[in-house]
Amino acid sequence: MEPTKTEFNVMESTQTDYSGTLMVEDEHELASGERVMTLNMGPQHPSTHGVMRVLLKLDGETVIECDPMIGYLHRGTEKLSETKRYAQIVPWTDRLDYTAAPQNNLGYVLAVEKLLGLNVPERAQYWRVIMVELSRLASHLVWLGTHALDIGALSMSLYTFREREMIMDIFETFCGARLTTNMMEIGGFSRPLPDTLIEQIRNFLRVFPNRITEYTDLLTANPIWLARTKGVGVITPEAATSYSLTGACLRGSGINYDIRKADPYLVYDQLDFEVPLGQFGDVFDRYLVRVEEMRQAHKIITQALNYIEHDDRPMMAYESAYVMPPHMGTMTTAEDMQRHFVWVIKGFSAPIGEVYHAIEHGKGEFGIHIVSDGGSMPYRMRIRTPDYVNLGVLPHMAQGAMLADMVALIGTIDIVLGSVDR
Amino acid sequence: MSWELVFFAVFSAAMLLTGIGVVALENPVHSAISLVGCFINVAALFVMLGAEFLGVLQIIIYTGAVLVLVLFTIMLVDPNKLPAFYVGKPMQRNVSAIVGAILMVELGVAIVTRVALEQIGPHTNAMVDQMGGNVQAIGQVMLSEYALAFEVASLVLTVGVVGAVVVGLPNRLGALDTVTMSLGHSRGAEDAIAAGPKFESPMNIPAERYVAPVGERKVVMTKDPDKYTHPGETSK
Amino acid sequence: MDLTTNHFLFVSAALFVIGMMGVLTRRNILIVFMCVEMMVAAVGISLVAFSHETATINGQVFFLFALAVAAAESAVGLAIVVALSRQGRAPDVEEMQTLRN
Amino acid sequence: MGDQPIWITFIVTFVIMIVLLTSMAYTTWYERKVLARFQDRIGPTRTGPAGLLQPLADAVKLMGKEDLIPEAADRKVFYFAPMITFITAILAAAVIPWGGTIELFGQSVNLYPTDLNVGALFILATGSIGVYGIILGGWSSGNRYSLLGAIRSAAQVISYELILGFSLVGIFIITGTMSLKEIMFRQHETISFGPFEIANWFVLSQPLAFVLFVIAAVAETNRAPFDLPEAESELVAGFMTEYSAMRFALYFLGEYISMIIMSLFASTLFLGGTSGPGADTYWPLGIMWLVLKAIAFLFFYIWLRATLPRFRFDQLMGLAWKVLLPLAILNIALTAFFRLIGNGQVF
Amino acid sequence: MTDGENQKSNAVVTTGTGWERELYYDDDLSKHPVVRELSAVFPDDFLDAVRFRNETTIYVTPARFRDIAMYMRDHEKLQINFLSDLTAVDMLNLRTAPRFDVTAQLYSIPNRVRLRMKTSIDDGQSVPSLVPVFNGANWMERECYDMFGIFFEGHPNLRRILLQDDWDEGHPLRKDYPTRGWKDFPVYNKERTIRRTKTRWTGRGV
Repeated sequence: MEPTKTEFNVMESTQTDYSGTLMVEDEHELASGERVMTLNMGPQHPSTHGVMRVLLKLDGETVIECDPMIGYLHRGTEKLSETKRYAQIVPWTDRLDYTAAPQNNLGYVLAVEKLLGLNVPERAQYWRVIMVELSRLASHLVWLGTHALDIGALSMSLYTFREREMIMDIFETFCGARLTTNMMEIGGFSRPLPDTLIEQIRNFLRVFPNRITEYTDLLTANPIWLARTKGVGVITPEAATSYSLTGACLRGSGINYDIRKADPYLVYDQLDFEVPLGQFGDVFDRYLVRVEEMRQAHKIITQALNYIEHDDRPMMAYESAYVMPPHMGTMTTAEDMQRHFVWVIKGFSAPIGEVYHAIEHGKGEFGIHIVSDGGSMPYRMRIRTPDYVNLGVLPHMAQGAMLADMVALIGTIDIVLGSVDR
Repeated sequence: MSWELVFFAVFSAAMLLTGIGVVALENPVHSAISLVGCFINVAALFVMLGAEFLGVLQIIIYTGAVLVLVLFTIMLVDPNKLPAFYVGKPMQRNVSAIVGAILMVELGVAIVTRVALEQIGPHTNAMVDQMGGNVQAIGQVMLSEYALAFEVASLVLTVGVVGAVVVGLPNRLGALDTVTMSLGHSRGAEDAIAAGPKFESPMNIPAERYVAPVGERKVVMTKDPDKYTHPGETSK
Repeated sequence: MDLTTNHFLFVSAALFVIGMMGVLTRRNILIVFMCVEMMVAAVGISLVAFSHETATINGQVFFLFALAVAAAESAVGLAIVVALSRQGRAPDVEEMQTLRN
Repeated sequence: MGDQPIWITFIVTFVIMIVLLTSMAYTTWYERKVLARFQDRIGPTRTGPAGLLQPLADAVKLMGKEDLIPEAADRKVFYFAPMITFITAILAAAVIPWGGTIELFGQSVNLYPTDLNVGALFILATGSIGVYGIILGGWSSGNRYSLLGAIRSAAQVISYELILGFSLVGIFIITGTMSLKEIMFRQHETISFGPFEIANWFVLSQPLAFVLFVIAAVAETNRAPFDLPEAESELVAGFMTEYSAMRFALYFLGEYISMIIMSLFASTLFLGGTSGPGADTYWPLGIMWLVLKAIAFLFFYIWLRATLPRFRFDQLMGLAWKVLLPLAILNIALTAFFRLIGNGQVF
Repeated sequence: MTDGENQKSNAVVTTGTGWERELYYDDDLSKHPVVRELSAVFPDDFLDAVRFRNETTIYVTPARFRDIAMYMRDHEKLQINFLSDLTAVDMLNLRTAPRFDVTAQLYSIPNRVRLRMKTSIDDGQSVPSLVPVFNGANWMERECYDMFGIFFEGHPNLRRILLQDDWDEGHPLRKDYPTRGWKDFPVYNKERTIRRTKTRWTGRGV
């Protein structure tokens, strides 16, 4: 059955198979003479955001079949975490989506706290929201910069990385590391906040809104950008739901599923923010949705900071047995020192059971599924990363697309190969 | 030995050599390149004869467009389908050589014994310069005496263009042999797309619903998680 | 001795003969095209030589029209070759006897 | 040809050649600096004061690199393909006028290498031969994808060359000649426009042709939104992928020289070349005006590169054939119509 | 995670239509709409339901894994139309009989409800693939096959996704697969261990 191409390469053929391979049989009965070229967008390719190989079957200019081959960055995080204690796994999660480490940390830590049934003090929850929203901005800025660079707007990436530097400095003052932050601990934050942090965040919040308008002035009204993004890579709401897309890919097609609203965690139900939804589900809609998400993240951070700025309550749930006692207590009282010793040597033993907790990561639903057998190490830890599942839609979206659009399609799903390959 | 003779000797020798190159060279692309050289020398001869406009036109039309199309065709045609160089029957080549020689002798005799035509036209070099140059002269003559021929030529050109498009239009699809060029490091078995059992897809796309809304695209903002949870609600 | 029109005529005749031989011997239709264009250019040289000698500019205008027609002709010719190659048939003079595709 | 002895022409041409090559080197530096300023950074500063020796450093680096020729390549054609682009780009400078004839050391010197009365067409001709550099480069590097990349870039250059030619026809109608010297001096006359006198630049009388010309010039030199070959080498394997070191530098520099030539060409045709206050009395001032206009055009090139994303191939060709060509023909018709009115042949 | 937050009230609203969102989170599982529906429609295939940390897990027989998912997706009240995750757990050390637990993490976007559907199979036994129900399952099942060797019958193109296609050393996430892998990498020869060198920064040799 010959895939006829509409103007907006939405597959008109009704028996389109949204699975990995193409409904069109392999021996595609094409008229003789024209050659079907198989092309490798090889692992080391400027616009595959890391190490991914896309095998394309081309008919002249249009893509007939696209098969992303991943696994070049597979480090076996899930297998290794079966031999690590709960607290030792947090640094692993930084390396998943290396552009948004705090969000990965939070996803894991919330899952463990749900397993332990541990309630974190409100101040720590607010600071977690602030750090996660800052990390969402950082990952969206990386996306916007590289996406525009792939399509050709060179200086866009320079502007977005300038803002990202400010966020990196904030992370540096908060937890000492720019990229692999490892900032979330089970139970809250054990160390006091640095004093220049709030003033740094205030500077960033004051400057950021008109920087976003700077990006949109450059791109949204730009006819070449519109020509390259409107009508390209259309995903219909049914396809998005069926392909289990999450995050801006799903909301770009107009389905309202944002875990911060649908299944609120931390203090998101006390914060007032909106969820942007696209109308048509093409590259341009996802671009608009993500830029709007940046504005909403800015709104969330300002509210959270205003609420928590002058609060000095404890940040760690010291009363629970699963948490390391405070440093002063370990030095002075006997049972704190003894508890500290057991915690460090043996770690705590978690209750038997199975837990799945998902958070709204910058790229979609980041879920951790822990099966615990009562020991101090998780029996099985499954990491559901949004990029891995969202990438599954590339073969569907690339059917009938132009070769030059492949870079735009890969950019619009916003993948980072660290979290695709785990 | 006037300068002009030296230049003439150089250009015509180069032209004839490259001309032979077109016929003699085995690889069609090499013969195309030598034809480019030949045409450049022809243009030089035109300029020597005072016809700058024709010289430049020759380069732009022939070398710039027609020959480029010939090169495209040579490159796009499957190399292993080109006919072999030496397939012609040997007798055929010798005959053409003899015919060529005879023709050359006849032309030579005709040229030598011809009587020089006397100057009938007004367009001496001085008058041409006074009119502002070769281009103006051609323009003036072309549109006055040969206006009809000018229109007919444009008609022929349009017919040519339309004919070329109709004949050459590719019907988009075509496939025979796949040639796999791996630019990157190829990992794992070469036949990566294993053909598994094909499966009916769980859901179809109602294609007619998905025509992109024209005009300003806006983002629907919502606070309530229960709204817009079904497909197509935002685009209403 | 100075440069006379005969020189140009000799050179154009030589080029014409080379083109004719190319057309006769070579089997690849694309080379035949090129040789035809060479013959047109050869005729062009003689035309311009005569127009220079008789100081009339008609020769040059005449060649201008010849250029236009030859360009249109080669466009259609190449389109035929491309259409043939799409059907998998070689651009070979011998094989294209009949006009049926 | 010119009425001056041959050796003066050689000297003038030699000087212009030197100026062209150095300005080519410093255009690379200029582009890096301006691109940097657009992107909120400062560009090269290490090499010499404000990075002025950066072109030298680039040249040395490119010389030093190993110059590999792929074994599937057709060695001879691979060898001289980049040279075609480089040489034809420089060839076009032969027609650009830098001024009238001046008295220098008792000799009358024409400030232009030659004055062909088909000058404008000559630049188009060199452009059309430059296409061979791309095609042969792509074909000779052996792999199928650089061939396809080369054919697509060549198709782009050919279709935009057509529009370049058409956009000039308007000017030929007005001035009646193709020689760049006359066109330039035609723009020196002043027309009164309301209270004040302004030079009769063709950009004022031919705005549409100017816009078409600039778009076609940008596309002709494969720059900014039309930089298909550069995107090609990322995506498929543009024709430049197999080239390294010195040969790649030839392509790279050829692009910059054709950028300079197009800027000079545009300023001669539309912005009146050396016309500017004081240019007629004092000839170096005229040259300074021409250089300033060319720099303005180069800034425009770089500005496009910094901001605009890249066209897709089908959009690019669609724009050329469906939008720019009809506009060019419309412009020719309009200019011809007004010229007829001007001559009183209509009313 | 504030536990009580989305459990509106333990007191069950009996009057409602029986499909309110609160019933999904009620401790008395008999009121849970999915449990009620499945035990009515698939009596012998619906094995068990468990509540832990405000989450519901249902156990089904492997044979009807796909049909139950299809039923729940097309049910106009349940509308569980989103497969958020599909994975497997190797229960080698936790129980003897069926070795693997295939877990489908389902979610209903309209009702905003999470549900986990598990089925247990032996090594070598195959599970009906969910690709005809959710296309997202395509890559998830390929990863399950890659990591555990579970064959999903009916999957359009089941082959390895993360490891090389010709990885012949079995399936890494199984419990009997050594963490370091089968090959014994050359152990760094012990005799030439590095002597402690005094460095300028540490002074006392690190």
